[in-house]
Amino acid sequence: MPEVAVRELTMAEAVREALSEEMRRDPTVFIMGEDVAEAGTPFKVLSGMVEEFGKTRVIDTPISEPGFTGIGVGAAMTGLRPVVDIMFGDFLTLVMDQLVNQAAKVHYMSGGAWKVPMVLRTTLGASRRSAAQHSQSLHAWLSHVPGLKVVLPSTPYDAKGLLKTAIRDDNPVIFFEDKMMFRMKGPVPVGDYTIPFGLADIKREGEDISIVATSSMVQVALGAATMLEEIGISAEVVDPRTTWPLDEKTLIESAKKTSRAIVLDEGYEKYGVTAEIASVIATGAFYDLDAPVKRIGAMHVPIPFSPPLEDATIPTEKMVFEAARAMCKRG
Amino acid sequence: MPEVAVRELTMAEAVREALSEEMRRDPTVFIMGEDVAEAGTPFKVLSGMVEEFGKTRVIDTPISEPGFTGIGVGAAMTGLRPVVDIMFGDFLTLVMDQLVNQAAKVHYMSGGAWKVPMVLRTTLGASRRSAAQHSQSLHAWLSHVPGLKVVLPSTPYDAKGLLKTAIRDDNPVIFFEDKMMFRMKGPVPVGDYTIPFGLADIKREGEDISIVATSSMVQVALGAATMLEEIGISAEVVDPRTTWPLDEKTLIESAKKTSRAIVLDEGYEKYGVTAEIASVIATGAFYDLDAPVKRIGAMHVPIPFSPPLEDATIPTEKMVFEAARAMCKRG
Amino acid sequence: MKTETKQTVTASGTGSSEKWLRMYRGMEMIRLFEEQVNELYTRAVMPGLAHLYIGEEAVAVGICDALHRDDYITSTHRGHGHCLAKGAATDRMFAELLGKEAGYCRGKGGSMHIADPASGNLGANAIVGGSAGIATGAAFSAKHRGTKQVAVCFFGEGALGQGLLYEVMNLARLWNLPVIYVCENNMYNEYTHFSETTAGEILARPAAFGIPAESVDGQDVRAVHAAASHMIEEARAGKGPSFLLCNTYRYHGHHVGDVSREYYRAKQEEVQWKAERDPIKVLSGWLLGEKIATQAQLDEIHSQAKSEIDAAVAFALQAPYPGTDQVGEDVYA
Amino acid sequence: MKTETKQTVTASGTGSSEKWLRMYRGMEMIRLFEEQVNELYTRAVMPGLAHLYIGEEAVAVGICDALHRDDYITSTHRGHGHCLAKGAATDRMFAELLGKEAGYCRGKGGSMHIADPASGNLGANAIVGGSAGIATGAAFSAKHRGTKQVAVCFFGEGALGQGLLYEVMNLARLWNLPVIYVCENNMYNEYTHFSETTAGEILARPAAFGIPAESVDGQDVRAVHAAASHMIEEARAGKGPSFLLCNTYRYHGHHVGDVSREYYRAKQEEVQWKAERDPIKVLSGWLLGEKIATQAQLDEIHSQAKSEIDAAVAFALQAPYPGTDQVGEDVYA
Ligand SMILES: Cc1ncc(C[n+]2csc(CCOP(=O)(O)OP(=O)(O)O)c2C)c(N)n1
Ligand SMILES: Cc1ncc(C[n+]2csc(CCOP(=O)(O)OP(=O)(O)O)c2C)c(N)n1
Ligand SMILES: [Mg+2]
Ligand SMILES: [Mg+2]
Repeated sequence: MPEVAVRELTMAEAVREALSEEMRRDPTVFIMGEDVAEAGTPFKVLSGMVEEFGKTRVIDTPISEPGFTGIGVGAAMTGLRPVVDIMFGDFLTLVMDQLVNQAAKVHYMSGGAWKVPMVLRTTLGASRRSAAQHSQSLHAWLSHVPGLKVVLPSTPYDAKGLLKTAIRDDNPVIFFEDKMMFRMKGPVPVGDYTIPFGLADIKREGEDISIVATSSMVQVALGAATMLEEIGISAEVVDPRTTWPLDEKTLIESAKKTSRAIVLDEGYEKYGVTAEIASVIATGAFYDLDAPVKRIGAMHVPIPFSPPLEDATIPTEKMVFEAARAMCKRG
Repeated sequence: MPEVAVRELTMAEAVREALSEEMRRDPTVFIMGEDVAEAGTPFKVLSGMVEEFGKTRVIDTPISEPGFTGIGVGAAMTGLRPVVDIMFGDFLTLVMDQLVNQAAKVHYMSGGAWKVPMVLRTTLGASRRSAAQHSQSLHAWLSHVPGLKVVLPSTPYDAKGLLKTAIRDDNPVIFFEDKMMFRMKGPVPVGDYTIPFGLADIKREGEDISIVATSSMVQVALGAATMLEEIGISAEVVDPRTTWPLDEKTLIESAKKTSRAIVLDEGYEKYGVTAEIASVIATGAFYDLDAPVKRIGAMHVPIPFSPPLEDATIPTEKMVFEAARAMCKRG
Repeated sequence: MKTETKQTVTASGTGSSEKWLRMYRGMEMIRLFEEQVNELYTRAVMPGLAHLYIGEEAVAVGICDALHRDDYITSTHRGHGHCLAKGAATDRMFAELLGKEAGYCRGKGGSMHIADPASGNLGANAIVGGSAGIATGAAFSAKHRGTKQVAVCFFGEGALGQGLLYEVMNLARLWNLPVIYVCENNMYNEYTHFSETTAGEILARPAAFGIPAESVDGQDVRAVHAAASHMIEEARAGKGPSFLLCNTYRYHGHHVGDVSREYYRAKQEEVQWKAERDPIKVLSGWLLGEKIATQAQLDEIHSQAKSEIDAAVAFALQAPYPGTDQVGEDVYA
Repeated sequence: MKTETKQTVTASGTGSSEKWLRMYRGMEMIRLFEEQVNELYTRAVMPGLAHLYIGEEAVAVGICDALHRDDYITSTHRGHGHCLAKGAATDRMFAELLGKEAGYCRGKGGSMHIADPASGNLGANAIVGGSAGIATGAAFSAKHRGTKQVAVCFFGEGALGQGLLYEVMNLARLWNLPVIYVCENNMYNEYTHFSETTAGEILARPAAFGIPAESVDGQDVRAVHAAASHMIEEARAGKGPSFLLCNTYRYHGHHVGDVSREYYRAKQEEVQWKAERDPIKVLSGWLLGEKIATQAQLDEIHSQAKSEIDAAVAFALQAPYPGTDQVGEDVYA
């Protein structure tokens, strides 16, 4: 971390600070989405920004996700740096064509002639009792698509630095924010810093087992690590921070060191991010692993509304703790 | 296989026969899509069907994939069994909301009150020099979504039996046909038979290495197996046939038996179907594997137009052969 | 405790007094239901959020009273009114809102996904505009099966931003499907005035696809009912789709948590709508003026409705949550 | 070998003779280019498929001649005409169609994805309607940056089926963006007549969003040019979007492989369009009738164009394929 003043900010504040600083720095950056201006989004992440930057740079749109995402692509190709706000990650379903068939492919299809420096900010995460259409974590889909980069900050510090990198990147970047983390506080330096993509961060060092966790699940992993410590198991928590590019090396080295790995992600477990990461580790650390890599993701059900049911579908500290304990006994 | 007359049919003919037999059997089945009627689709898969079933059951639509997929969902909820035709799998990007937020979740969100017995037929597969927007294999996305079933036939026999199962299933089923396989011939029994979902098929038995392959890649795997035989390596080729439900048991048993596994799929390799299957095998056969599971999928690039470039992005028999040889040497 | 209103079709807005009293009761029931929802939320008994329909009752009631029980509707995130008006029971609705097993969706759907096959409710939908295809598909199915059912697609004016709507309107006209698109224009897409999101003339949009379109005072249940009855008859007679624009207003916030609203709409605007254009008052004024009902009758309806709601809430509060063993059920049929 | 036509804006369809001869040349060039494409396909030299623009030349040429070089266009699967008319060079285009490294996209795009920043071509698009957002976004960008550029979105009438178009038309009107939506109605969505896919009146659709809309004889380059010039001026003057419906016809199949077409359209229809409404004949008839040009001049244009095309084909045929080491380049900028 750079040697500057550091305050405690919430995740929402860190995101807002990154956006504001970038908009001050670069007049081509603008924000577009539903209720982003006076309302500052339903999560109030952008509160105050329209007051500073005006309605030509913080722009309310109709409820037309494909339309304004497409406009973002065209604007990005022609000299601007749009930050497109998709209120809930569940609505990515509506913009897959603009994102996948257009934004992700323009640079390649044109043989490098055009580029699409666009950021799409959206959410992931359940447990808000918002039911099946407002709770999904669909980042695995985007990670599957060549031409996109996918960012999953887990702390205010990471959020600010990664978002700045995203805005300065010349490619379409999908930036996922966990809805439940907007109020989580953490230290954030004043002023400018960036965090490179493709660089995992070891959130906690340990010796006995590696827990690779993304976004919201990093806190769950850290909680589990604390519980494990009490029974004498030392867990390392590794946060890839970007699923594409993926820092395979750091993940593999951690697993080699500890000889055991759990992969934890809030998306659906099947054909999800845990599959890629577990497979990378199982291959890369093949000769060092003492146990199969354990994957923990969301249950293979649409996310239910009822609180006891919803809670049963999401990975918990307890689940991670139990899994780690079982693996370490065996190893 | 049932003991009835068996003819050689192309994949296209097998699909058409399954649809026709089901439409004769059940008046609630109908087909809807672009250029499905007189044109019989651009691939001519449905040629002759409008002549038999008329324009009220083989229905040309405007170029409105989200619209007619949504109509399919509503029709399926209210007493019909639509077969929705999405001309190219690349256009799934346009129907993700209707498929994922609606079709896949209706049954669950309504606590079982409504159901969506709909089949969505579409394509996968590259190598037609159709470039980045007409060549993708996006089945990993759908396999990730609870509430959907995903079918990938690799032979005319499987296509007929699996499509019948799909039409009779009370859930939304995504049925992927490889564009390059429509003219491939194979034995198909006359009359009715179904193939259960979630049952892998061993396309070739072997002892030294398991090649798990899907759809178009089954032929590639079989070709590689023939080459391997010549150098004394006996490869088993396992076709899961459905990625969801997935017959984990058969895949794991094969890998346990041979102690080595390659997973081969035409989708993008990263965060794709190979990740899930490789991870399942790496875990399930952990104590039996002599080498890491090897994944082979499409290169992480948008699919290029130029023939030599396109060919470089798709798994080939040679690549599989080399990978298998290297693994067997080492084991 | 059941609110399964009798559903009869009448030719126009000049039906019997029984009908108007039924609609009066329907609107009262929605109002009281929603007030309880707000209360449950405020008491932190209700999980998640809810979008209140208060102020818009005449739309759901005026339209659903013109439908048969087996006609279809699709609904929105602001769906309690549609659900009740189409004939759902208050007890199972409250149970669903609280995530209880006795709810319409076994607690799995919640406020934004209530569905009820018995009353033809294909479900509320939390994707804005997301049900336009489903409603049109139900109309397709009705026509295909020859059942004479019709489908009503309720949506807010915010859904006019979604391309899907235009795709299915085109299809409904081409295929002459018995579907009525009902746009509830309450003037706000969440926190943004619809004039900032809606170019041109709303009615010109369906008209461009050849769909007859009409606008109506959404606060006057009789006007809504008359217009809807006509459109439903046309649909049933095989004449295809229509579009009904209902001008209305939500009294509360976008959702129960949206309490400081002055940055997007003036208090005065709210006060005025409530005072001058309240759908329940508009109808009661007419009922009393025409001597179709006495104040005592209306009071009786109110208190009956209140008792039903109270009992329904009590039922839902004591009803058990689903067991976690149920979480994996209903993923596949 | 370059076809970078001079691009000047004129106030109406009554420009100088030079201009009309330039447009004549532009149409000839497209026609000859496309005939070569068909030939290359038939000789199995061209990978994949191509969608020929022959018959529709007046649309691309009439519109692009009214644009500045730095104005933007987006194009479709049937995009060679737009690309040439906007100023791309034939040699690099043929190279792209053959998948050669010298092509506009280094062989990575092919026929359906040709793009050229130098002439403002944001790219052909193989998703029907898929570029409507991009064109509108380019117009947004031009307005935001204050450059006075305009954007033209070319699409076939089949794209009227895609909801995205309505979403962005709404936005273009709300935000007053300098974009012209050009609908090329060649009467067929692949193998289906547009009357089976298009309800209501096409022009009423943009009009419903408050967008001025006009239809024009797409076989008359002067009519197209006049209408487009007006719309482009309006856009440049800050008056926002317009919609131009060009009625036209494709002479060949949907793509080069679509040769047996009688099941979806009568031979007689094709014969008639070619005989009576050919855009090149329409213009040459006028040029000769008005004595703006002599037959010898036109013949000279033709043979010059022919030589250029022949040289371009020869160039492309001998050009090398990209090395497979290039496959991983250009995924990320
Ligand atoms: C596709 C989609 N985009 C955004 C949202 C978030 N959202 C929920 S309700 C709403 C506003 C809807 O306005 P309107 O359609 O007018 O309905 P109202 O709430 O006024 O009844 C928005 C933007 C959503 N649920 N779905
Ligand atoms: C979203 C999408 N759906 C379907 C297709 C397949 N397709 C390619 S061209 C075409 C017909 C297009 O018709 P129109 O827009 O009128 O253009 P034209 O070919 O007549 O120039 C179709 C259906 C596609 N490319 N994209
Ligand atoms: Mg509204
Ligand atoms: Mg056309």
